[in-house]
Amino acid sequence: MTSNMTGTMESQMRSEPPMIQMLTPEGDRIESGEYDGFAAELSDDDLRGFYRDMVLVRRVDAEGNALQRQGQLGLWAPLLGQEAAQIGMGRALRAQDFVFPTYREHGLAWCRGVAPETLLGMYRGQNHGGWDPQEHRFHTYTIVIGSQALHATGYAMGIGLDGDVGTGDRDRDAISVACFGDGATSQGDVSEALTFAGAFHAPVLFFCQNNQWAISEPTSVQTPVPLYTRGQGFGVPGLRVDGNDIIAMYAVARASADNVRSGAGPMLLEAFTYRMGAHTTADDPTKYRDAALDEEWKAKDPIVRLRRYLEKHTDTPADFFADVDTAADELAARIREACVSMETPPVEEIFDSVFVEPHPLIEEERAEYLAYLDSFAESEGAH
Amino acid sequence: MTSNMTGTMESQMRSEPPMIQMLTPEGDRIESGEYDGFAAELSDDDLRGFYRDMVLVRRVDAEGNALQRQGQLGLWAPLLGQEAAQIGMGRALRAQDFVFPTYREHGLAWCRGVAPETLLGMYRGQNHGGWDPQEHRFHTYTIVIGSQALHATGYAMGIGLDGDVGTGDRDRDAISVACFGDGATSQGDVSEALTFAGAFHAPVLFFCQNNQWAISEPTSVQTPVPLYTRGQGFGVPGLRVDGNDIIAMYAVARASADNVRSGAGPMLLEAFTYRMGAHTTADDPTKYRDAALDEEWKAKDPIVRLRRYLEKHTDTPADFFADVDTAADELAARIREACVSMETPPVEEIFDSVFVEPHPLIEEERAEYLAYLDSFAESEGAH
Amino acid sequence: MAALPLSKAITAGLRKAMDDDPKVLLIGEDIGKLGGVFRVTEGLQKDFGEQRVIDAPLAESGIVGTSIGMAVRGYKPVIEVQFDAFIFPAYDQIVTQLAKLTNRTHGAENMPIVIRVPYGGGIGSPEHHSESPETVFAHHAGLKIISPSNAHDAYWMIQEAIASPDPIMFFEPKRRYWLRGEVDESDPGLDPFSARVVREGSDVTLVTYGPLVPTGMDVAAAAAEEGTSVELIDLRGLNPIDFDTIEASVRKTGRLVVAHEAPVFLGLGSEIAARITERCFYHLEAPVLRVGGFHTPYPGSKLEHHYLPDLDRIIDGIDRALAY
Amino acid sequence: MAALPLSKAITAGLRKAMDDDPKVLLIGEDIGKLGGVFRVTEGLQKDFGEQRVIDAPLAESGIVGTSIGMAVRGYKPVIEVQFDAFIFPAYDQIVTQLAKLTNRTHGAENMPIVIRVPYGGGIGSPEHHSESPETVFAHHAGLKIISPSNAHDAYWMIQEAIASPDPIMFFEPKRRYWLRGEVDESDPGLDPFSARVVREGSDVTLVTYGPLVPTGMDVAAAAAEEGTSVELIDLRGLNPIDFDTIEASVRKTGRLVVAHEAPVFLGLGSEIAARITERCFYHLEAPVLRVGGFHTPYPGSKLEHHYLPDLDRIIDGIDRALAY
Ligand SMILES: Cc1ncc(C[n+]2csc(CCOP(=O)(O)OP(=O)(O)O)c2C)c(N)n1
Ligand SMILES: Cc1ncc(C[n+]2csc(CCOP(=O)(O)OP(=O)(O)O)c2C)c(N)n1
Ligand SMILES: [Mg+2]
Ligand SMILES: [Mg+2]
Repeated sequence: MTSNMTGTMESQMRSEPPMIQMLTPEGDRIESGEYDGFAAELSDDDLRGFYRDMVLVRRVDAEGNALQRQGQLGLWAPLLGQEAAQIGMGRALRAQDFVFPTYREHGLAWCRGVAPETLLGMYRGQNHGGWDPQEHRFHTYTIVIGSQALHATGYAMGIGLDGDVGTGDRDRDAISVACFGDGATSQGDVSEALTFAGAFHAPVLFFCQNNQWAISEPTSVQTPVPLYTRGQGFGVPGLRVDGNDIIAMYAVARASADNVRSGAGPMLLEAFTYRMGAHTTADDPTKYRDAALDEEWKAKDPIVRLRRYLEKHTDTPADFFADVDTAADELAARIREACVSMETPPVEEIFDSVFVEPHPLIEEERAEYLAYLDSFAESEGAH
Repeated sequence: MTSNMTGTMESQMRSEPPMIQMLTPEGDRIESGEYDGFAAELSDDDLRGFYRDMVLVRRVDAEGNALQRQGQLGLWAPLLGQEAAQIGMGRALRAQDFVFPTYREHGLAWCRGVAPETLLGMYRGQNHGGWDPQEHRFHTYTIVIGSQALHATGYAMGIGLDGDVGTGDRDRDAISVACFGDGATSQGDVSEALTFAGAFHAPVLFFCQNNQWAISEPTSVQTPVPLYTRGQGFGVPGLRVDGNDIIAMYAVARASADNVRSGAGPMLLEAFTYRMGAHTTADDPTKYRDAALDEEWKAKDPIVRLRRYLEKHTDTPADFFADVDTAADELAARIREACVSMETPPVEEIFDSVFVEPHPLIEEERAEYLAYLDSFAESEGAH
Repeated sequence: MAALPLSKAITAGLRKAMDDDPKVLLIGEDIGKLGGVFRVTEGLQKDFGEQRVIDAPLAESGIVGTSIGMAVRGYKPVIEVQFDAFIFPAYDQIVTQLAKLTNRTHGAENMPIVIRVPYGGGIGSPEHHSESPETVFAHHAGLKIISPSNAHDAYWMIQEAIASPDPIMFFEPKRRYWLRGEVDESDPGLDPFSARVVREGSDVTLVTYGPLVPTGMDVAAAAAEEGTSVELIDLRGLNPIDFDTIEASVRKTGRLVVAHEAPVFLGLGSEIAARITERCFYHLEAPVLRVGGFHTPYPGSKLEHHYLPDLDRIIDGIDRALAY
Repeated sequence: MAALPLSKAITAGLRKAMDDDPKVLLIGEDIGKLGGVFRVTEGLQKDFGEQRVIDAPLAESGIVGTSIGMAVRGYKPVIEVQFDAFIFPAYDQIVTQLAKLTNRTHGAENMPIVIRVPYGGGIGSPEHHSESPETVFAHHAGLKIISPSNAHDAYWMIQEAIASPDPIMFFEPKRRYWLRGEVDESDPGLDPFSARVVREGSDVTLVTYGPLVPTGMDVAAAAAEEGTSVELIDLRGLNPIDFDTIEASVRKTGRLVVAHEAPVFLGLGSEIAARITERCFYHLEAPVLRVGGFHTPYPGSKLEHHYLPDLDRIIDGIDRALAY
């Protein structure tokens, strides 16, 4: 009986799942049929722009780590290794799209115009967010795993209700992007998001960055089958892309976004990548993973790969790379300066904007607490 | 790009999904390749047994409706139309298996030896359960949609930990059965159950009775693709069976249960059936569904179908059917009698078995409330 | 408007809110053709279409989570949860997302979402259909909670909830759905967070809300016959709680009994008792007494009349307060 | 045993329980090789194997729900929830299933499951990592809740929790994980639901639990210097609460302050205030005062010292109580 019953499944599990790659780790282009059109649209300048983006966000990331070590941040969640996945996706989106990130989306934040300093502020404990999601069309970082997948889906349902999908007007048709990790796929909320997306044919692009780890757990703890297949039983087709290959990431993200935008329904993109650093600055990966694996993935570094391409196959001048590094240094200095000079917010902020309209208990507690603080000031004054 | 990207999905959605059927609505056997072996094991007596089971549980069900109308029950959830799905599954299981039901599993309860009166007691409001799950290897009815899928999965993980799977010993190897409806598939808990089952290769058989309705919502509200595909992206292969065909139900359930029992991992069985009655006695299906559809499914009635087969293709004597009807009448009388003579439980039960070990607040509340009740008795006595 | 059952007053309020604001939409299980299991949304899908009265997949977390996303897009979703205990699968989205997004975004994002929850017992239902979970939501900052006890309030408070830019949980006393009352369409009366003194009295204050307000009226009437003057307060707002109105009453009566169907242990009564004792320490002639559900699971319906505070138990509470 | 950090006392307790009973297993996120984000399960997978120390998929409802199923199969799962607020996705399984199955089956089914929850603030974490959600679980019948404040209790109480046939939520004061204390392996001392009088006093009773017990000790010491004699009680059991011990103390001191990190509004302090006021109405010289979190989301870590009750705020509460 097994043949009929588990046939598809077994073949799916046994064979290597198809992964779309357009740029080899050695920096050479490979053909990819239907996606080549989108890659062809990319000028060498565009690619240099991608390179610059990746280097800069990697530097932001390094600075985040350093500032945490110096006690300037409470925590930092590094994106190291996921630059291509995020910049590729970020640059494939249009202004009217709306991204719902996790806590590690510094590359996407970059593309959506959220200043790195703002991200640092949140990790410093100044606040829990600090940017206007509507201004950037980039929602707040979401820490509770998987929650944002539903928000993205609801937003996409709203796009549908507004009729802003499938009109053919590229400045009007919009999508939402639901970002989540490999670990997050196990959360009920992510599955419910697939359910609603499928049921309402919502223009949402599920963007799973499979960085192989959920803190210490390898993806095999979450699933025995490739994650790009997760949506199939919900009516959400999936693709796996080499997440360390920015050309493939961009091209497939563009193709997928356009497909969703056209009204074809939701899709799931699995970016197959690697968390090269620790989960967060509080984590110690040596406890649970092999240095050999880290080395293996180091050879697939997304930035090195694009640099090789630029060096081998374009006439990018050598000082371009030096300039980018200088820009990175400047950026690093700027955000370090911004970080250390952040002032602790006034205590009143605790009581602010819990609600839009006033709440008497909060007002009462605010008044009492401020009076209490004042009593110290007074008694100190009295001394 | 759509071809590559959504090809499988589209074909899956467009073509009629494969459904295993072995007995036509007209009562004729059709071949089914790999499952015929299990059907062949069924003697005519076995089939008559199935017929009897189905008629009796249908009568239990009718009695449930009637007793509710008479005010004897607070509510009843009819299984009308799902007899073959449940008896087929129930008879395919072995003593050591463990079933985790919803609130509509009267046919499975029957197979697991839970007295119909006990089910009535719960719907009467005597209690919330009333049987020992271990005695019947049949868990309590679960009302919160989807919860029990996780319990079944955890139980199956326990089977795995005990090594009671894949040993080849048919009296030892066990499975658990997670029952749920089409609507339930949308709940995060059901997806998480698929996740854990896949990740732990747990011997759980997911048994989805797709009766086309979740109260007033047709299955299309839950999913754009057939439900038997739901598990694929979790590593849980699926099959769709004609749930009104008891031969196919039994054969495929046997095959699937044996497969899971052998250590092949979890599976999902979708019984394609129809809720011929109301959702519960509190429901009014005329508000939301076409009488024509009801008629269409009436022609596929599972009991009529098997009766036709027995009449056409076996030498079942006419008085067999009459005897079954008499047995049904007797059963109905018995449970009616049992129901109306149920005594209201003593008030102390409210405070009983909240915990195994005592809880002082509950003891205090018990004492206070009983004293309060006594005060009435006293004051009444005083008059 | 003629006298309406409480449930139909909500229907009328929903209809009015949908007429007034095209961004208002309803989402929930079985709220379309069926009109909801309590028929509160009856007729609305027919009139407003499937895009504004949305039958959702059977997943409460999904309903709340997608509603949050729709709110980000500018919509004002009104969610129907089918029964009290079925809100728990959505607990996480409610308390970690819905309740906190305004704060997380420093007010840049509003969450004008209403969650309608039919609650309470007394209708002979099986498990999970009779609970009163308001307390656990009230404890979390970021949610406002209101509960009407009559048709007029139901009609207005649902509209005020929908108009609010803040997330509001709207607890509907399901066993009073059929209770008829006049609705004055011209005047909402009190704002939804103010408690109402339903009946003035001088001996003892009785605070309750939702399904027990009619019971409280019977209690006050019965007590009056025995010569006890009960001041009955209908809380209406469960978070914030209008402590000023309670305090004013207790300063007058010196005694307070709080009654609710929710368990006494850590029920709203505990907060009211604690805070009113603080505010009225020198005015209280007796400790604040509470009458409510037991610290047990809600029992089978054959026993629920023991669990639910009724006229006798509340009068017993009042007698105990007066005995001090 | 030498002095152990509180976290390692839990590790030792877990190890002992696993040695004693082969049905005990641990399940949670990152508890295997990593040993949990707080290293509480460090070394246990190595010693007991992957079948008894189970790294689970990232799904809290799944972890609790499958643990229930394993309990039905005869196992005794001990769940680690990674941080306080990540328990909410499991809320439904905890309150509608775990808490109720014993009752639903009239005791035929036991639920010997322990849920370990590191809780509370003060460690400079981002959102969701510093909350104190004990109240919302305490309100539901069917769960027992305990919280140790020192290494000795941590060692014993985790074992007692595991040995219990009832579901126990075990709240671990995460900012005290590194607090060292002697563990007496020969004598557990009080049962886990009894409160402990940590320091006797006569002017005012201070009740607290978990992370604030060390703070309470500082408070008592500081107050003593100012001439105020504080009786400090460590609650230990959060449900049931040992009201007898508190009552006895308050009958002596006449004043009670309750402190916890959880929000004051509907926190455990509200129930303690209400019940002790009932029990000690004629003994109280002042209303029961509460010091705790605000009715706001837990703030960013730069502001958390304002949110968390500290020595000064608790002393202020004591002063206010004494001022009556
Ligand atoms: C509901 C919930 N449970 C647990 C956590 C703790 N936690 C934070 S990140 C993380 C791992 C997430 O892994 P993945 O989804 O793969 O994303 P990645 O961190 O690899 O980007 C966990 C368990 C959380 N934030 N939310
Ligand atoms: C969490 C939860 N939400 C809502 C309900 C109310 N409810 C009871 S049965 C039901 C429909 C279930 O449909 P399905 O899963 O298809 O099972 P069926 O009733 O058809 O057997 C609903 C919505 C519930 N019991 N639990
Ligand atoms: Mg990951
Ligand atoms: Mg159904």
